[in-house]
Amino acid sequence: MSRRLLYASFVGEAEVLAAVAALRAGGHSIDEIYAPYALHGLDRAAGLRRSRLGWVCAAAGFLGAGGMAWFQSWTSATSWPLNVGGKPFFSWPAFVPVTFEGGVLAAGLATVAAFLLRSRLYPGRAPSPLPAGATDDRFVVAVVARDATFDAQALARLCLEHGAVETVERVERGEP
Amino acid sequence: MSKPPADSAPHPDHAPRRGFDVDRRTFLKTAGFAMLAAGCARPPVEKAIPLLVQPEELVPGTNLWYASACAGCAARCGTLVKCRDGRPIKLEGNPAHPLSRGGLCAVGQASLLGLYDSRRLAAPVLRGKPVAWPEVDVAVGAGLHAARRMRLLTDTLASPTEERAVRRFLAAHPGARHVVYDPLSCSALLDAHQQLFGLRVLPRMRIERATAVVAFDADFLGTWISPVEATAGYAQARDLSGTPPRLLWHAQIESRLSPTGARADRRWTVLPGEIPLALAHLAARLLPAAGMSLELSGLEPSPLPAAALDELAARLAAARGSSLVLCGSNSLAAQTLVAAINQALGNYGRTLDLEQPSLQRQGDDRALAQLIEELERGAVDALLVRGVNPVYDLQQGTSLRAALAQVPLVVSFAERVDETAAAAHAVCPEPHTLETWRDAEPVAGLVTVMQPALRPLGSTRAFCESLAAWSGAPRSAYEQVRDTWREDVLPRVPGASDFEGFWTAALDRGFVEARPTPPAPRPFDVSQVQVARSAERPAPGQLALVAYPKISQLDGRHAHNPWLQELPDPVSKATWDNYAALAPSTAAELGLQTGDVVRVAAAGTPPVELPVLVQPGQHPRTVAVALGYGRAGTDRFADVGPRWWFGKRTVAVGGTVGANAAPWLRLEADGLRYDRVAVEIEKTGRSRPLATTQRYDSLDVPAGLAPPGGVHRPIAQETVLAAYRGNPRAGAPEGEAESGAPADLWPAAAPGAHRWGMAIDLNACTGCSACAISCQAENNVPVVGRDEVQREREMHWLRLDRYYAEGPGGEVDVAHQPMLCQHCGHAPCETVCPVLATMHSSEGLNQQVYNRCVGTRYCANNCPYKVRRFNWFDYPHEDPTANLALNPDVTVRSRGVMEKCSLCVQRIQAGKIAATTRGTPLRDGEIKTACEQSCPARAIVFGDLADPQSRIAAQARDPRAYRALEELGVQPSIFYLRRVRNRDQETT
Amino acid sequence: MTEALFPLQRPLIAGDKTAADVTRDVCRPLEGRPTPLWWAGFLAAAALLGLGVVCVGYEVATGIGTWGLNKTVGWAFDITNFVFWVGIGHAGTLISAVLFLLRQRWRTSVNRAAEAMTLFAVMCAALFPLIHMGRPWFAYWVFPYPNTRGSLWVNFRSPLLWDVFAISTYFLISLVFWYVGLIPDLATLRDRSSGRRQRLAGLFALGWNGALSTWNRYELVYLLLAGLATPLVLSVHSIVSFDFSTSVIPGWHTTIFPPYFVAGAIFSGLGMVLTLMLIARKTMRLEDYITPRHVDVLCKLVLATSLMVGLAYTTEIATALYSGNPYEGFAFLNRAAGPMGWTYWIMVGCNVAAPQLLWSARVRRRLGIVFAISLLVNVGMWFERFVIIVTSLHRDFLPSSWASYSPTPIEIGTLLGSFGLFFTLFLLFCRFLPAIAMGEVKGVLSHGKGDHA
Amino acid sequence: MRRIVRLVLVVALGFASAALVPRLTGLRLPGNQQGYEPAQPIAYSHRLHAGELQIPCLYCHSGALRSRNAGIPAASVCMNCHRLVTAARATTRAEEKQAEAEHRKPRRVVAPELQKLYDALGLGPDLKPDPQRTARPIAWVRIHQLPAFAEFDHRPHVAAGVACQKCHGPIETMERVRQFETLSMGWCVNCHRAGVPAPDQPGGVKVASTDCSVCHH
Repeated sequence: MSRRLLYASFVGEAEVLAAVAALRAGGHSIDEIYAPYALHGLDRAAGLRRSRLGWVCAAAGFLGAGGMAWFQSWTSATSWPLNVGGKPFFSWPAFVPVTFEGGVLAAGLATVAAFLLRSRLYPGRAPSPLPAGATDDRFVVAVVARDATFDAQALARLCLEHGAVETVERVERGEP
Repeated sequence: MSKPPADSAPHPDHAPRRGFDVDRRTFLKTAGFAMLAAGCARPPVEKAIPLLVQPEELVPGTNLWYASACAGCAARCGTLVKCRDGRPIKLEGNPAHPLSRGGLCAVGQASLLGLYDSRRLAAPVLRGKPVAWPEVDVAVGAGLHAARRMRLLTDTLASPTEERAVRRFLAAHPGARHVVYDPLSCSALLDAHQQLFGLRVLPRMRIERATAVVAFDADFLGTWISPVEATAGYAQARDLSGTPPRLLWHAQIESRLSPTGARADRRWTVLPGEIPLALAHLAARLLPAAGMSLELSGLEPSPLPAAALDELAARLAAARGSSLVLCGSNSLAAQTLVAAINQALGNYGRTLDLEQPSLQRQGDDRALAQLIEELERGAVDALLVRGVNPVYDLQQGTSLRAALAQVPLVVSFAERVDETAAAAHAVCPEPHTLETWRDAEPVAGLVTVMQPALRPLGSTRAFCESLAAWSGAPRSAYEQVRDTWREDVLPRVPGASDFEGFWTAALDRGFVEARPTPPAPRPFDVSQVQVARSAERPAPGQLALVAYPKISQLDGRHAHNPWLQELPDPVSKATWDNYAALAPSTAAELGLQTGDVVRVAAAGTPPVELPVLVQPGQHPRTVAVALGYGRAGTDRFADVGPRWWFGKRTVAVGGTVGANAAPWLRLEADGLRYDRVAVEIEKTGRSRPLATTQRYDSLDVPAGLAPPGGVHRPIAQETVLAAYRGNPRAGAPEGEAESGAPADLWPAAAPGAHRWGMAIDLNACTGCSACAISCQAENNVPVVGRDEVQREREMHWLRLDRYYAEGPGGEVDVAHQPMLCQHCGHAPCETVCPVLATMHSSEGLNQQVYNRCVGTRYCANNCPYKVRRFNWFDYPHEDPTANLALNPDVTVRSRGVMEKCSLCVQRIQAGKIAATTRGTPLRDGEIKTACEQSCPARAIVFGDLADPQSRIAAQARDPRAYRALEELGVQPSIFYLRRVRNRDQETT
Repeated sequence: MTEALFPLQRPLIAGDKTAADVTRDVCRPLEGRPTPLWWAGFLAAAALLGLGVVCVGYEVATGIGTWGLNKTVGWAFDITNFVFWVGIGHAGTLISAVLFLLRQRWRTSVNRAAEAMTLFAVMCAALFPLIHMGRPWFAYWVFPYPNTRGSLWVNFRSPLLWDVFAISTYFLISLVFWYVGLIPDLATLRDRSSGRRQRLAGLFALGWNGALSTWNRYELVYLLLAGLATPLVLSVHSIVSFDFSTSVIPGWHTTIFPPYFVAGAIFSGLGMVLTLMLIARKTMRLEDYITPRHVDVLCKLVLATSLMVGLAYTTEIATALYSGNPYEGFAFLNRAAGPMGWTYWIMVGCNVAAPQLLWSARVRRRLGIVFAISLLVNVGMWFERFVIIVTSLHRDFLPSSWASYSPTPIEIGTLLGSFGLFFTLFLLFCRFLPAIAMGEVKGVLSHGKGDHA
Repeated sequence: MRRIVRLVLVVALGFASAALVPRLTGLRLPGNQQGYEPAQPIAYSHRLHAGELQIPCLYCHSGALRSRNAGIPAASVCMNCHRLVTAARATTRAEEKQAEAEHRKPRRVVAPELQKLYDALGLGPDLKPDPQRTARPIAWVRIHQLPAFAEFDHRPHVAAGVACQKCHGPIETMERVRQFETLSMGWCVNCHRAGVPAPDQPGGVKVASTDCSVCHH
């Protein structure tokens, strides 16, 4: 099926915040907001929830650390115990640094990997067509038509009132 | 890494390779760089070539031992030659031999390398062209036939067979005379006994029987007559752990600091020209008491302080019959006085043996002087030179070369074209001692057989063979030795009848005890004693010069031996050079410091330029220069060591290692003198840094960097007899706990089958460095060259640290400490290696795995003893002949890996395997490390600390035992036994 | 008026920029032709790099003997350079991560370049442990991989092995951190360019379109990475310091090393950031973004860390002398008054004395002087490592083994080469990637303009 | 969460494959000569001598008892038998038959491979040393070669009762000798760990030392 979308571009931070508030108040459904930089408060205005990537980070971290700790003690105390400088085979204090590094490495890489996967960012992905300047200095609010009562003109007017510099109406051919 | 393949191939140079031709090392490198690529490549094809017909006694890969004797010097110590797959790879002292008693000095150890010297003559040379033997025989034969006045000039033979060959040769050539001289002459000592006892022999020193020794300029532990024998006796006479404990008192009066002087309990310095006078004063104090009437009035004032003379006299008198006065000076006056003193003290027959005298020096300098005069007069028709190098080692060298040109026939037996052979018409090279049959009688009644260990590498011919050939009765050395033993030796051996049995036994044992030949001495004739009433002293502004032999070079006959060239002098620690040693005060006066080049000029000789070495403990008005340097052909070492962009050559092409000091010798009426009364020293303004292996000489940290009062590091600990009597642990640093196990954070590692350890008795060690060379030979330690030593990269696994300290009467005290890997129980080096290339064995060894090492050098940094050695370059092993000396049991290390003392783990392995195969447990002392085995003083004991009965365990319990830097808690396995100086009170 | 009352409320970016201006200014150097100044710098750097390649090549082919090391001094330039570069590598992460956590918004102008600097510095650092090996072709043995030796693993008790893990982790995390921050800017670059640059930027922008939901996650990820990088940055230099502090050598065996090294690392890092910022500001006409205020803040940090380092110097001497351990005491006296004392005084002069000038605000405003001081700090910190390593080693326990050390031309060439590598990479970065984080700068444009302050 | 599990699995798989692949596939690491089976100058058959004729290994390789090298026997050892045995039984039998038929003394038949041995020793047709011919040793191609830094000694292994086949494989079945084992360090070490049945106590095992210096010095 196909979707009708209205893209409204803003420049000022104040304007976009106000507009988003107004649109949500007007019961319009905002499909997505495209921002050139992270504008604080905008996510709250758009009513987004906090991401759960933190859990990935923690889990990976502990797994990595645990893995390294086990691997070190296994190689030095079980697989082939060797007398190095008269130290005990399981000389755990010596294993702390590598354990820590292992944890940090796993956590960091896993988090970023999860982030890219979750946000479907990957090399060669085509960016969605947007009005010019979306990654330069313009906030673009995309309002999607929920039903037949969708009045693009009225909506555009509303946005322009709130200081949109430009509005575009577009029909998106979604794959069936 | 590569090592001579010890597979069944009898000939150890690398077998031909098929396929793509890379050696394993390059292969592994590429493999490392591109593992997968190399994954489908095969290492090179190696051939294994067995013998066609295998003799019964020869099992490839096992050692064969031959009893022989060392020809490194005239002392002729008994040796055992270790052969592997047909090639000698190690020389060791023969434990049964009365002279060496198992020890062997550095020179003896290193003489092995001379065998594999690719520059030795491989064929006789006639007028500069290599020819076949028959040609030489024709030419020489003709020359000898024409000659009426023929002279045979040799060093001391001390060999029944060779003496016999010489006798026959002289008989066959009327008008021929045999002249003997020793480059390191004892002529005066011999003459003195000729005059006083009617015997021209050296009394054999029995130091082991002495309780007090006073040596005047006699380096008897280092280079004088028979050092290994003397060292063994000396150690025996100072053995505090023996029963009863003994501590010989030793005083040294000398002008330079000799290794022997470094061991003395009391030491005074005098000018070389003052020694006879000093002896006269000592005689004046001792002879009357013995009722010997000798006119000793009108002496110049004594060079020694009266107190010193009193102390000497008192000590000697107290030790009547067990004392010993020695003198290395070649002045007849000095030697007769010494003999008189020893006679007065009743030492003859006790500490000085005339019944079985030493034959190790027989040179007659008067005869030499006469020969030279004849030569200069052109009154010699033929000259045969053997074992000596007059053009090099005599003052008259240059003029002699001219004189030789006048002689119709000059024949040399040198193994290479040396200075004299260069002036000879024919050079008839002798084989190396390990290549031929010889024998020796170093001490009357001790006849030693010297058997070959392999066939001559070149077409050489023994001295006695050449003589026989030219006397018209050609006979092989083997036959000649057997003849001599059958006809001359056998009759002298009581109870021996069947020759073959006797011969086999002799070969097996290496020597026989026979009846001594020399007649009994006649009673002492005091009237023959000469008294020196005055001294020779340099004029103000001049210095007296002393030319002395170095432990590593002696008279220069081993100048072509890289091991010896790179062996640090026990006292100065310098390598690859001789130098003008000056006392610190003198150097300061002249504004000189170590490395400054000076011009040394003496009357009648061209000035010589030498670098200065500031030498504490030397007489301020002397300059000391080592003999044996400046040998022709030593520019062969121009390319020793690595060549790289900023690397310097060891010696300039066409140059020589060091400069020859022989021109300063003087041939006086009573003998060859090794000193010049007056020389002048002149600055050149240039400087040439010496390659020394130790840059800081004291255990006290520099005054500027220490808290007030200074800091002394208790690393080479020592005490004095008085203190030791009171408290056997005297000398330990204050507050050190009575030897208890140090606190330990970790549970002790599970004990293994053994716990290897070593104890080194600093009281016995004389610093002679035999251990260092033995280690080098055993463990394939490379020679790195002068530049690398100067960059402080010498590779010796075992070094002798030498420290100076302020001794009594402002004299210098010297401490020696052999330093090697301490095999710490809690080794700092092991913890830091990232790849486990060094870690601990279950038997307490600190293992270094060369093939695992990646070369981070972290272990060396973290070693408190700095005993680890890094392969900065691929140190050369490119001479295929020299490589035959490599020990196949020890890996040759490649560039970029760390190495260090392994406590001769290859010997430990061999011992354990021998025990397993024979099925009985190891015996204590069955395994000997190379250093322990070669030590003439028996200062080193290796063994199993886990066995409470072992010698090592006993030594570790000795109250003198301590471990260096024990306070670090690294738990070393090497114990040191404190040195005890025979003194009454501690000196500051 | 507000400015006088609330100095912190001053705008961070001068010249009253709009977001569009930011984009334009930052992308300008990337899209135009390189300036002659850039070319000059680049060629100089490349030449140094070439010299370095020759020296390293010769060393690997011939042996470590081509360096001035000896039986006593087993490390000198090699590990000095290693620690020096690792230290430089720390300011980047510090500025982007720690200051981010501390909500220091002024960081936005400098963090991108600082992070790049970190990466390049760590690359230079990682080079030295590799080439200082006697047999670098076996360097892979330091990684624990299953093998046919039994399996023979590695020694996890060796600080050198901790280094291997610390450095590689640090490099990877910094790389990721830097790249994640770069994604939005790459998208900007993509959308305003065409042809090959667009395709290339597009490839690495991963199809970023600034959707708010992605920004939402992005912010969190950035926060998490910053949170990880901060302890990491501390751990890495602590571990580097373990190389020395866990040994037995007097002068190395010191418990204050970890904090001392971290402070030193940050100090040297800030010094290098200052140097680079001042260069970039001039050569790339970024005066409006790297304002005197940024310099001022950095100067204050340099001063602070300099004081920490100075404290460490005095502490270690005091403890050494007070400890009563003769070897320890000697090591430090020898450091200051021994044959190599001059290196010690260079270190003190550059690291402790010179930065004291920064107390004066007038000096902080004189960029010329600041630049000079930043250079001195770099020199001083190199000598600090040299002093610690060489003066401790050359005279340790046994006087018989005391030795001296002097570098060979090969070693000096290698050091220069590492600078060549560093600046070559940095100049390429300035040329082909936005040297300032547009996405973040735009976020702080409004700062100090009344609203949303 | 699933994603992390997957991540861990991937890592584990990587390790496992790195460990197993060399064993399962024919991929050899550098230095591994397993299966090396070069042609030898003389086609000597261990199958015949050790297998059929059951000559004990130590008869020819006596070095294994007395030396670190088992050694390749000297040609003189071969001659102990081949002074008499000059060819396969069948061929000599045939010659004898033929000789009988032709009423003449049988001629000596010499197998071509054995001729190489006699040539090496420089023997004439009468198997006596022939001054005309020069003896030259036989250059066998070495099969079991350890790197120069690994010291192997046969004696303790023989003493411990390790069968030759344990390391050299079923040599008595090999026509041409092949390197049977990898001779890798891991292979040595694992055998040292496992040990051999102890002679003194039944059921006990005597393990060998795994100290580095046992093989590396």
